[in-house]
Amino acid sequence: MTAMTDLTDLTVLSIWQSHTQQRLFRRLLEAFAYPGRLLDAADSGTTARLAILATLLDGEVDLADPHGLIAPEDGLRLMASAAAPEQARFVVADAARAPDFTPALGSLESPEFGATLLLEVEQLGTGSPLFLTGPGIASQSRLVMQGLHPDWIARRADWVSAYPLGVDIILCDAAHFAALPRTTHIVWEGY
Amino acid sequence: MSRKILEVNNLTKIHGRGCPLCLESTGPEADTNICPHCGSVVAAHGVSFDLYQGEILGIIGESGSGKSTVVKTLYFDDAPSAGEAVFFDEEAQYDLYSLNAAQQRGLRNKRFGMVYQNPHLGLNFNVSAGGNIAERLLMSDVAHYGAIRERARSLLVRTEVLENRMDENPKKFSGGMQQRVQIAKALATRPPLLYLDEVTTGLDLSVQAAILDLILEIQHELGTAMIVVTHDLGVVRLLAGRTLVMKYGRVIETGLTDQILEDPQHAYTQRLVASAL
Amino acid sequence: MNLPPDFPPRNRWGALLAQLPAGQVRPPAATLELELEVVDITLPQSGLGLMQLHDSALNDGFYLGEIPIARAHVRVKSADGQEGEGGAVLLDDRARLARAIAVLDAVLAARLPGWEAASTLVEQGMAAHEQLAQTRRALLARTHVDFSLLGQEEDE
Amino acid sequence: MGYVAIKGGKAAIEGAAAATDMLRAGSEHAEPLVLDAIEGQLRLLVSRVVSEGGLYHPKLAALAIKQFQGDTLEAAFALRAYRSTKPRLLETPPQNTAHMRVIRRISSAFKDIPGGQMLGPTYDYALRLLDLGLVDENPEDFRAIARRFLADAPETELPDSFPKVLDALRAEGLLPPLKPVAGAPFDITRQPLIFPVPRAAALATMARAETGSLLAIAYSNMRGYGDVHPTIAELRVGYVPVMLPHPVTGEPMEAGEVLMTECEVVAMFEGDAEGKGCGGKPVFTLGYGACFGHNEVKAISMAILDRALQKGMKDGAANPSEDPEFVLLHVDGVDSMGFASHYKMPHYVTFQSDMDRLRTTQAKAGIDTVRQKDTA
Amino acid sequence: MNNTYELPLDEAGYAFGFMDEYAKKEVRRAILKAICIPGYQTPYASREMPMGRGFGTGGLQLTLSLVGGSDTLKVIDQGSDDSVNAVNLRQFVQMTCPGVDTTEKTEAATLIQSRHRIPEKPLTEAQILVLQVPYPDALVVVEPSEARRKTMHGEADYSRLLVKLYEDIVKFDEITISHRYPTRIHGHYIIDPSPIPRWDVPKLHQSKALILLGAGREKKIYAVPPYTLAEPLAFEDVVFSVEDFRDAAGIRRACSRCGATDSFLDEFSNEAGEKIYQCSDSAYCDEQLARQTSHAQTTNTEVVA
Amino acid sequence: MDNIILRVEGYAKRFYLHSRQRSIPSATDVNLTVRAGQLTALIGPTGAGKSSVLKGIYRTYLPSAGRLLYTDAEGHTLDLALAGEHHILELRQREIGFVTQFLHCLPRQPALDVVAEPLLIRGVTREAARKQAAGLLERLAVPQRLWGVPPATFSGGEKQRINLARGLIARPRLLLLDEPTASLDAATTEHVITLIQEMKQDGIGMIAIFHHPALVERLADAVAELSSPLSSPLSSPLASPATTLTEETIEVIA
Repeated sequence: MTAMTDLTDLTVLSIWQSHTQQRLFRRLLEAFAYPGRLLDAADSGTTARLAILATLLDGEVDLADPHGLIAPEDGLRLMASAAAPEQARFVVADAARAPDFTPALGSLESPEFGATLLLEVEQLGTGSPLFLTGPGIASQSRLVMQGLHPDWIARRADWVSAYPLGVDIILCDAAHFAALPRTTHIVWEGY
Repeated sequence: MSRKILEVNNLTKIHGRGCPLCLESTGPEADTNICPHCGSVVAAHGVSFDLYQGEILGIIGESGSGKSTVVKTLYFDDAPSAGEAVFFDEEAQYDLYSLNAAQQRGLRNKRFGMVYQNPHLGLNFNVSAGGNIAERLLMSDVAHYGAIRERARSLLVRTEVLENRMDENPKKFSGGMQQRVQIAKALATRPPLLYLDEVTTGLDLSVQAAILDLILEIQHELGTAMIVVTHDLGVVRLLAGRTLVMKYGRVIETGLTDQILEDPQHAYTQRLVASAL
Repeated sequence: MNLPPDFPPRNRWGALLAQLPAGQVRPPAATLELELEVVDITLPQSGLGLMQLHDSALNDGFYLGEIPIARAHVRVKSADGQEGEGGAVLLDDRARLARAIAVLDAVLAARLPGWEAASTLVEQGMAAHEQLAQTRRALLARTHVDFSLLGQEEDE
Repeated sequence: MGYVAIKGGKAAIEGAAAATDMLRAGSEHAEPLVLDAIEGQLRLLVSRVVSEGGLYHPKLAALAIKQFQGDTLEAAFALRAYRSTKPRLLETPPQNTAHMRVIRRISSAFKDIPGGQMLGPTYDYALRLLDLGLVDENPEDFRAIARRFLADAPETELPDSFPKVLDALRAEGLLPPLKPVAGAPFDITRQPLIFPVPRAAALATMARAETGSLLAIAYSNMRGYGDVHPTIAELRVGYVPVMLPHPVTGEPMEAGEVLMTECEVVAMFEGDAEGKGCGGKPVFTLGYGACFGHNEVKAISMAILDRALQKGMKDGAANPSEDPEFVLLHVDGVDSMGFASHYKMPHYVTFQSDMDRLRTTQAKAGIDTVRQKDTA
Repeated sequence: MNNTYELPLDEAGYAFGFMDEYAKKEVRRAILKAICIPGYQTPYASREMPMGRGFGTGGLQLTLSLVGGSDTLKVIDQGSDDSVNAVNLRQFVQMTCPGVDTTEKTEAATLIQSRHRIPEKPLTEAQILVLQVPYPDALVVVEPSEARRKTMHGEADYSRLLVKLYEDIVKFDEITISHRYPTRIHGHYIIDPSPIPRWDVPKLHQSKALILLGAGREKKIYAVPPYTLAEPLAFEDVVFSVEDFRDAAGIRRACSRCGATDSFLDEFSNEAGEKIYQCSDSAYCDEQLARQTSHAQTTNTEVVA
Repeated sequence: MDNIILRVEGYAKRFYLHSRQRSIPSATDVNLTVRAGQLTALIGPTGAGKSSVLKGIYRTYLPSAGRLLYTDAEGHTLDLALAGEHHILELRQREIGFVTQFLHCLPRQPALDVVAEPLLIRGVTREAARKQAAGLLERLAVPQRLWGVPPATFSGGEKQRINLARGLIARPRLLLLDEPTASLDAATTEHVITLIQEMKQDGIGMIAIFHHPALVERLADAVAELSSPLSSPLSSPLASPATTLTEETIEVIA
């Protein structure tokens, strides 16, 4: 642990820099604009999870971490206040576990208060496919992954059933990510 | 036997913050609908009834009886404090108060119609008579201008509004004519369920009669189920097969309309009927 | 090693030092820095603060607007191993000035070598402040409406 | 109708900047304005700019006034834009205006208020006669003015700060009790105004509103489009010490002071349906106004509108000055001047599109449009 | 602040992208939600920019929150890169974002900020279009209260807007909306697509590029994501139509400069008082001209019946 | 064979007047049966509650005691005193008709349509319904010039014929007749008698109150005599004219 300290500090520094965050945001933007497209967070020098959170969070928003995925020192740097997964604007969760909460879905007047879920899967790019249609997708796109508990797909279908209410999901593994806005229609053959 | 279209169970509406004593301190026995403890108004409580396809149900009572509250709640103008209402549509059934606002709007626009006593509530006075009808059609995904014009025209003809006044603003119309436009608007989407809230109150007698007549004709032609809210026994006598009598927010009597008028059971109803002599 | 009894308390030092031109404050602080080891606990920053008030009618909190803020927080160590912490938050946007005042604050609070220079500066600041207060008092004194006198005249 | 192709814009705007600068310089014999002179001699102008800019930075305000040649809207605007570049370091704890180092303090409700009435620097009783003596002044004249003033000041023991008039009324039970302190107020610089908004948002919006807009809407209320009929309980101008935790000790330390104007108005009492205000009895209603700098008209206007808006939020707006949406969305100088100015921008494309519709509609209506000469 | 305060000339200077990083973060979060809820006007805490509200501050905040070292920026106003406002904004970005390239060529840009026009040249997936919006809400013409408009949007209650269209036809036998044409996105929200002419509205539909719209004064950001349904309001029998550039004889006018007959034209008068028509999109016009010189042939003016 | 369609057992009706806090009897212990194709006449002195029986069966009155066992077209027997309101409305529409001395109808409808209406409600086409209505009106000697006119302005006799035609046209299974010929001339009365006889042949069961004993003689298959009159008013002490508006409106519209 001690031997790693210097290195960790260096890499962490990169993601806290504005230029790194700008680059990563542009990829997040691409992920949301083209749902299912697999993007790379490797050059942020840390995990995709932390890179995404560092890019999106600050003291103005809150974050729920029901599965304790975030190291305390990173939590401090993110500055987001802690909240219950039912209320938080951002929720980070282990996708291998079945969802045991209902995130904020927003209101008809303010659907943007529907949460953004960051779900960490084992691996993106191999495994069983989700077939996606909807805005941002020319005809159909295919997102392949391992380690997503099937309940997420079923519960999400519920959560997004009364559009414009809903949740927006970012799936990530160690180094990659893809987004599933609430408008994306998902067909999962494995389910 | 015809199909049930609406089932209302224990509908309750309290204006104000309410307290545990509200219900026991109000109603016909207490001779008030205002809770003496907290000042809340128990506008309606424990209202239950069924409505069948094509049937006209009358709700009669004086002002403050809660009769308008019932239809306003069913039409989503007001949210109930408690109770449920289930609408049985052709294929689906809807628990009205568990729907979200958009779903409620959908039903309100496509499956229900409302005619208010005050035409300002039912009509948009910024647009023409035809535009008022068009509004409901447009919200039901009718996207053909010509078809909308045609439907608006035929509805206005049916409700005896002169066709050549279709593009005029209803602001300029007489009260009776405004009610006709309201009826035409309410009927635009051929709703199976129509609410009529004191639609003839304040109109000249002759105009009243013509409007009531129109309503009956429409019921015969379209088989629309209706809830008619009125303080006028003559109106329920003419229109309603069954009638609920309300006082201070409670239903005190319900029955076939001729029975309510000729053999009223409750002291209040007897007084009401006698006073109409 | 003692300050006079009427010497202002530490929570006024910053404001009093800020009464002086920066050119009068920064050189002594810079001189002290030559002898001392100064570590920034947080980097000196300048930016904005949101100023909150409670309205005196109903006591609702609200933000009146923004004010410039410069702040610094340092640890100072003397050659003989003595240590002190100092800080400054100023209604100002000169981070370097804030840092200079933080150094003076540390030195004076911990009586590190050279603290006398800092105490002199505070006293000079106090004098500047007194002059300002004098002017303001004059504004009031010359415009005071004496209703009690009016009242007496009416009585007569 | 003369259309101009949009070419050569770059040179033109560079020229425009040079042109304004040239006029600012006037001639080579002109004396450049010194920021201190602006800050001291145009202090009421600086006051407007700091309050409308929403940033208490008199020096930058003076710079902005100089740069934008005295246009308050533009100068306030420049302060606002400056704000966007700066990180937010902190929010202060609630500051207490009871500690204000007062330079002016009056009440129109009572003649003898605890601590007394001090007119301070005011033009209220000034004869608006132009003083030709000011045409030619020199630095020596200035020094003499200051000397004379200080020499003539009587020796009195005056405190730094004074009690609030409202506290006396409140102690008598004539006012509603103070609300318990709630959580963090609404931050209009970060949160969009989505109505209904809390009173904190209204106060913050008005505190940086454009003085004239605020005055106009408040005036409409005074003139009959409203019912506030205020009495000024207290109007004070002075310097509020800003207390922030010392980085080391955490004790409040004075970070500096802010010149501000504060006004409390008392308006007609009302009984209210739910619990009748205070302990069942009717009480006066209040309005509060405050802003950076010395700007009394703004503080009074704000206090009146605060009272009007409270009524509107409670009972629904009966006139524009009681409608939070109407008032709060239309008093910001930067927003409104920006929008009014933007009409000067080219709208060739939209106008082209407008003409297309009009011609088509005219053609349908059978109006014989004048045939156009055509080169195509 | 006190009498002795001096401006810290030694500590001045602007950060990359002018806005502070927290402000950018907020804009970025709003952008993502805007994409997730196509056409929804996502509120955000708009910051003051150093140009007037109405001069593109909403678009500028989007651009400054998006732009990075690898971007090539194009700024246009009324279709032109050389219009005063475009020049002004471009210079501002160049000043505050060192390292960002700028271009006038549509195809070379990764980021395009525009006022009132969408370039004629079809955009690609590698591009983002930022439109400046003065009035984001299509419902404002029928409902002044924002609170009520939010409810109407949420419930997709556009009846009053649709009726306005109906009444328009009743009165004029024609839809008279010229620009700001209300357009329904992804079957739910109706947007005011910035004051682009009707000519550009079809370009929103199934666009390959992400389109972001920013209203600074109104503090709203909304989006038309790529490959998304964008339907201008109309009736089956009274259809949406783009501007008509035909002359009295029914012939499609051509640009007097490059001869193009498939572009939006600006109309103006020459010294002799004659009407002249030229491409509004100056980059497109230049490209047509360049192609003609390289092929040494002139384009035929197509005749549209 | 048992072709009883209605059996009334121990019917009684009392009105409780809250305002006077007293109970007023209207009919007591009425027993009768009606068979398909037969007419049961109700006789008894004025005030014995003859109308009260008819109204009890039609449920215009809520019976105070007794059973009103009705066997419907599908052979199910139910107690009309207890049946649900929707059920009663259903029966009124399809099986049980009531010809009273008063005519309630849409004010602006021409006589022909007033008569045809029950058929229309049952789904008969307008043309066929009008044809049948015309036939009936002809047989009841309603002059053809009146067919297209709303009945509001008709004389009492004319109104009664319209009312009768309307009651008869639907061919209910059980028809309640309350003095159907009260204001008719002899010739028209004869037409009515013929019609009633025809309906009997069609299997319609009837209960009738006749103002003239001779009619009972000619038409009744069974007679139910109500016991001695009680000190009761002629009809419901509560009955509201409630038609005030309606009657008036009819005048206005006509």
